[in-house]
Amino acid sequence: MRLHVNGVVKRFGDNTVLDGVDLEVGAGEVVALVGENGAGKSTLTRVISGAYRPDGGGLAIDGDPVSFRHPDDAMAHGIQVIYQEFRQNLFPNLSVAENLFVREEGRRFGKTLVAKAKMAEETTKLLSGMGMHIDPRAKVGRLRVAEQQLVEIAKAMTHRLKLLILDEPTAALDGQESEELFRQVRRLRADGVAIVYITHRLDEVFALADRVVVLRDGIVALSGRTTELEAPGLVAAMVGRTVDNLFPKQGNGREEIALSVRGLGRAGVFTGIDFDVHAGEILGLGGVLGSGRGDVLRALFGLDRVDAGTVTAAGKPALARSPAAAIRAGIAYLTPDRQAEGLCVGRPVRENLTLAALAGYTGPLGFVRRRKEKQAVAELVEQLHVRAASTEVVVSTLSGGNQQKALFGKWLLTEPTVLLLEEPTRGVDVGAKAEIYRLMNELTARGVAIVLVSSDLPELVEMSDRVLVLRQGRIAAHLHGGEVTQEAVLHHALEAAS
Amino acid sequence: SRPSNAASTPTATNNKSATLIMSTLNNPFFVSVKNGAQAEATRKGIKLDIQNANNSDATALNLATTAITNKPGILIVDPVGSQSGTAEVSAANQAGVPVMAFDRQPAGGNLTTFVGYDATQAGKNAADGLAKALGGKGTIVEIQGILGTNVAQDRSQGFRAEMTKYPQITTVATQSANFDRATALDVMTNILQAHPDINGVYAANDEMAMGVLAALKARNLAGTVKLVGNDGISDALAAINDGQMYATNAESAYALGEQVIDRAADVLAGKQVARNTVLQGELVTKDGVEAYAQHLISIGDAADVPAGLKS
Amino acid sequence: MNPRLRTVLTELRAVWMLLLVGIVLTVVSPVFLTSSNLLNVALATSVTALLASGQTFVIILGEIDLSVGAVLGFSAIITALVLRSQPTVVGLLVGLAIGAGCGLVNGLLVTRTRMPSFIATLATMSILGGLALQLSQGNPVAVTDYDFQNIGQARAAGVPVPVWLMIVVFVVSGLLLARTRFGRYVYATGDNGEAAKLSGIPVHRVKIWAFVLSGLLAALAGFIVTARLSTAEPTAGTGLELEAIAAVIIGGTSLAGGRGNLIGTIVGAFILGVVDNGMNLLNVSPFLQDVVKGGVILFAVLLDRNATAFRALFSRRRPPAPTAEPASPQDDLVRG
Amino acid sequence: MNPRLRTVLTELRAVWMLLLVGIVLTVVSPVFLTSSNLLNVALATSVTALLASGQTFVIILGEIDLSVGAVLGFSAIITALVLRSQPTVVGLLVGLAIGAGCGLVNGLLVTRTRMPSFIATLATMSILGGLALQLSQGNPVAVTDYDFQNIGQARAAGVPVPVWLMIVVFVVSGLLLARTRFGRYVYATGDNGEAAKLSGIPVHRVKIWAFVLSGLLAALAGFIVTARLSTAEPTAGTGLELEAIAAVIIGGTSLAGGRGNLIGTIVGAFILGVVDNGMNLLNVSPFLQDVVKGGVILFAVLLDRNATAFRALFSRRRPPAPTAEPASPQDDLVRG
Ligand SMILES: Nc1ncnc2c1ncn2[C@@H]1O[C@H](COP(=O)(O)OP(=O)(O)OP(=O)(O)O)[C@@H](O)[C@H]1O
Ligand SMILES: Nc1ncnc2c1ncn2[C@@H]1O[C@H](COP(=O)(O)OP(=O)(O)OP(=O)(O)O)[C@@H](O)[C@H]1O
Ligand SMILES: [Mg+2]
Ligand SMILES: [Mg+2]
Repeated sequence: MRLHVNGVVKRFGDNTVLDGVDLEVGAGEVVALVGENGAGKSTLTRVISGAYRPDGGGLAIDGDPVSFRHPDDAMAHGIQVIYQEFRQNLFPNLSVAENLFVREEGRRFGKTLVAKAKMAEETTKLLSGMGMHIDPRAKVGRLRVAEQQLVEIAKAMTHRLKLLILDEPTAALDGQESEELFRQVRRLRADGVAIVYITHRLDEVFALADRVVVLRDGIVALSGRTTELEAPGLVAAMVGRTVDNLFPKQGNGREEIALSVRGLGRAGVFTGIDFDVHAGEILGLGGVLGSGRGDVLRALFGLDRVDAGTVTAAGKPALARSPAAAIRAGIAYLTPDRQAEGLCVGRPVRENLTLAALAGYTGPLGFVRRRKEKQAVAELVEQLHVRAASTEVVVSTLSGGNQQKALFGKWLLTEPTVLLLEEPTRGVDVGAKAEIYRLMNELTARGVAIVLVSSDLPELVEMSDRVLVLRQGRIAAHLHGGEVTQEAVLHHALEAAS
Repeated sequence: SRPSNAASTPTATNNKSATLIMSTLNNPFFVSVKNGAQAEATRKGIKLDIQNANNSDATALNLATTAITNKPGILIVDPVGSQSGTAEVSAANQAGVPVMAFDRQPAGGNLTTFVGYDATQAGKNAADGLAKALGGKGTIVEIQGILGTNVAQDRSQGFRAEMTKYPQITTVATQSANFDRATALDVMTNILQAHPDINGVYAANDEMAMGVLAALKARNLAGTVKLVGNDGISDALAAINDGQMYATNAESAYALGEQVIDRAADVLAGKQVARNTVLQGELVTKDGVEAYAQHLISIGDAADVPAGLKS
Repeated sequence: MNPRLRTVLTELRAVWMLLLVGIVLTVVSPVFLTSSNLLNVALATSVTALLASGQTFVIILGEIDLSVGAVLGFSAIITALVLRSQPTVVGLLVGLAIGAGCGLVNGLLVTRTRMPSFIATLATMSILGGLALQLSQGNPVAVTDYDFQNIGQARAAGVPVPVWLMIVVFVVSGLLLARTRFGRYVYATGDNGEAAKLSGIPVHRVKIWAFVLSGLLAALAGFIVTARLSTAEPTAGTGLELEAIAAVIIGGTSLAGGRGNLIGTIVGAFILGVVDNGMNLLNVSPFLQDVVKGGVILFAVLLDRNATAFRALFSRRRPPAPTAEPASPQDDLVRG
Repeated sequence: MNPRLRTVLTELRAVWMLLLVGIVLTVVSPVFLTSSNLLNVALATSVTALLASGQTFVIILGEIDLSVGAVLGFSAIITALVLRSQPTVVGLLVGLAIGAGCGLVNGLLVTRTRMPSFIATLATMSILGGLALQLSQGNPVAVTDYDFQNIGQARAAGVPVPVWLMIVVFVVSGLLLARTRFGRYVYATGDNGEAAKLSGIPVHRVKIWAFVLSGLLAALAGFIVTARLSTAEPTAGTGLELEAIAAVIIGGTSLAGGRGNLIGTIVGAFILGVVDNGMNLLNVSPFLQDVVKGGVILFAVLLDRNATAFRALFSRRRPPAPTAEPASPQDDLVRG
């Protein structure tokens, strides 16, 4: 099949998000859709999937115009979408099998009564075909992020698949899992499926895509064959300026130790974690997903109880029993799951930004100092370039990347001495990434110590002064200066596997 | 179907137990019935189980069927509805358990005996009393009980029927206050806005009458506006004694309770009992209130006599 | 051991609770464990069970139906009025139609106007309750139709018809929920409505059908009450909605939607029925019966929320962070 | 125009509803718009308003408190019993302590055992209701304490004390919710408990305090009811919880948590109060009053869910997919 998007216009109130977008994708072709946060990529996705109806323009399949009233119609044409916040599109309390076949219409599993056993079989077949081995009866909510991601893809494959749209599918995956995903994408392309692939990672664009379409401010800013394009040109088209240095790393490490961890252990997740972080230093934690990196951060932030070990911040004992305690000890934690744990998406941007630091904006009788708050928020939004209609709109109306910046901003206001970052640039566009990195530099320059967990290897390697590699909950390697390379991190992270 | 003689041929059982199913116990009147029954039961050496149907017919029926499996000497029901009461009675009949009812006649089933006040008559008494107080003319308000309960229906019907005899008395408002004091207070307060110059109020029970009285007091109309209630609860007697309330159709709940157990005792003893005992309430006004108070004390119901009248 | 059975025993702590209560009562009351008494319990439970079965679908959808009690009373009155002049079957059909109609209205309010079902059904509860009173002018409506009375009073193979009805409804709706596509849609929609919509599930139609089912079963329950009493009472259903909801939740179904099953609901209904029965057998003070019942509900739910809940209750430390189990709806009514 | 005021007028359609009802009644009833009648309305509304104010905090937190009516009755009975032998102030303190205590229990059940508040408070409702009956043996408890009676019967500057109490509670809790850090925490927790927790908000403590507040205000409302009647009734609060919840929702607060405000709640309470008052003034058939009230609730909420809801109701096409406006908790009771 061949899908034509012709001059699609989509408005939210007076905010015109798509302003006449054209796009074309054919069978056995991968088109990369890139653009800044808020450019309108996900919105376009939802227009194609029938979740939104365009305010102008339209779609055509193999030449004849179609209009989708709701997702059903799009699916009828073999169009499947894996949305950006894909976990919002799974059923955590349903089994893997039920998730895959939730829409199974045919008589495939029995006329009136569903044969659950048969359904489970089919599921196992389908997943093992993708190199996945998980219990089809397991509840999806119990799976790891990556596994959920793959389930989502498998789900799409249960349908007659002609066009697959993936909206930042690797945002939550690490290198290894991304590779698995790429295999699947290539397989589908080989099977003649048309694919629209949305990402902020240029390496992926050049690795996967046949053509690239760049969205900026709701219009197509650039479009062409990947073979004819260069990374800098793409970036320029995306952000409207040239981003010279993506990783403007500064070494701001100081003598004094900001955070010191000794013998930290949590049964079944990690053990014997020792490390010091100096003020102004960025310490990277490497490892595959499930290695326990994240759990170390969660433990340090008082979210998970530890069974062993001591933590001292600025010389004082700082083994937090609750986030509140951690925050008091000057520790901040940026969760990788902004939707579920990070933001109150139904509340205004302002309230979200000051939520963790509200004590500082509270006057007598617990009244909030509105003026002081507004001022601080205004400055922050300015500093982070958060794209929002105003600081009073609810966060859910912000694009993924802008939500991420807002989340970052919330922690800046707490003026932490130790900043625990987990996937800080997940779903953030190159421009914003650069800003966030610059921000990290500013902070380290001010003496803030940063512990960085990231599945984005280049980021981890480029931004960290030192890297600890975790494997199965243990420190597998401690990389300094020159040793800090992607290869080294991967090697130590996967050694057990290989 | 009226009870046939067949069922009531008395048979002495040595089983001295009785199960009493009350329609409700969230209401002082029935609480007082319960007290009277319990007192009498202890005197007569009868083991008395008491259950509360919370004004639900279905619950009442479930209680009855459960009670029957316990095979009591007699089942005593206070039907929530006269129609649904039938089901309880027939259930007992089928199990061969003697069954009597009080306060509300079940429509069918073989009843050994019935004791109760006449709700329709109660409404009539109140109407006559109120008419007398108003000298046969004026404007009045009727406050009804819980809609959908027989007693509310019957009192209201009796009251209205009797009122037709007094053409110069007009009922300007009829509202329900669910036999509830607080509700009556708000409802009456509102009505007084629309009709500030009414001469009388009939409240289908004294609980509501007390709420009405609170509303009247707030407008300094207590005593001026003639208020008639029903039941003769302690607060009402006090109000009548203070001249704030005109009268109540006093139906001593405690006495009812005693009567019920007396009949039950006779049945258990195998004595022949009257099929139907209809107790009449008496309209108690200021003149009669002391006498009535003494009467209550004499039957051991001091609990329902206000302090002011205990001497 | 059959996995299904194992799930029931391990996940469905309500069963233990039922056994517990049953054993206690068997010990303290000679009558409790007699077949006749157990049939009473079943008979008394049948109405709650029917209402709770429909409610289960609604609650798994993440909605709630407060109007079932009122629907019961309203359709009962209309059925009784119709039966005065019409043959039994007509009365039954009209009654069921009314129930379904009320459910349809609830469903439309919830889906089309996107009202919270709590308030929408609270309103219809009030409206239908009033209409029932208006139609009957507050008077009970006698039913003399013999065939109809049999619905409540006859027995088949020694078992009262209402109990048979309960069994049939349980089996049918149990299969509908656990084994059909509709059932899967119900779980999916309740678990994640957005995702359901994006997966192309006709979310609105699913919800509407669930409310219709709830209304139908309420009407059926109304038949039982009316037939047992040979009378339709306008207020017959008052308060039954809370009883039904309690049964569903005791049975382990989550108000947050997406999880639950019908076995649990029936067990929950029986726990309530057995407790009522027991308190009557033991002649517990009427005033204290509400206290006991409330206590049992608390205890049953605590048990269902599993032992950790108890520890939590008496220990300083707060319960394991919800993250540990995905979308643990126990946390609160809304977000889980 | 003052932005705050603009929001109230544009977002708070409940205000329009109140005006609408008010205008209609002014036209059809000469007495309605008299100062004395309006004071009555305020007086009659005060109890619901107090209960609804506490309920607003609970509901914004995504929880619900079904026990307020029972807490009202329970604390009222205890207060009355204490007043028999103790000075006024002791009675008041004990009453408030009881209310707060009940709230604390609810809060602990909801936070520590992670029970859904719906079922937890349903259970405590049943328990407290039973205890109130047990303590009073089903009889009303007279209160002769003159000072106490004044709480319900005295006037200051021509305005009944309960109305003053309502005003004070409204202002204080309104500020608490809209302007203080605690209020901010309530909204955040209700919107996303996990995110709130990770922001260092003591989520459990916030919830417990909200339930305590709800209990306190229920006790206060109990004083008013008791003082107006000079009697405490064990069943005084029955059904008031639904009235209060209806007021909150009519006022535009979302059962899904995270959104709502106290102005709306008060307006909602007044809508219900005015309708009651109007129906009495117009001597509407008692049978039909429930119907009217249910209709008004429906209409008010529809209006609040804004005009589109109406169109949706009568148009084929379903309402704009919720995705279009983020986090629209109207969708359903649970996930919004
Ligand atoms: N439901 C909505 N209501 C109002 N505005 C919206 C809504 N959804 C998206 N927007 C706005 O539309 C613009 C585009 O959003 P979209 O999610 O398509 O961006 P994106 O290209 O996917 O960005 P990202 O790379 O961060 O995902 C953003 O400015 C966002 O604020
Ligand atoms: N709620 C849960 N239920 C079951 N297993 C879990 C749960 N949370 C974490 N795990 C498992 O614990 C291990 C450590 O998880 P963790 O999140 O620390 O991985 P990670 O290295 O942090 O990956 P990420 O980069 O996604 O944070 C993983 O195997 C994960 O699947
Ligand atoms: Mg996007
Ligand atoms: Mg992690």
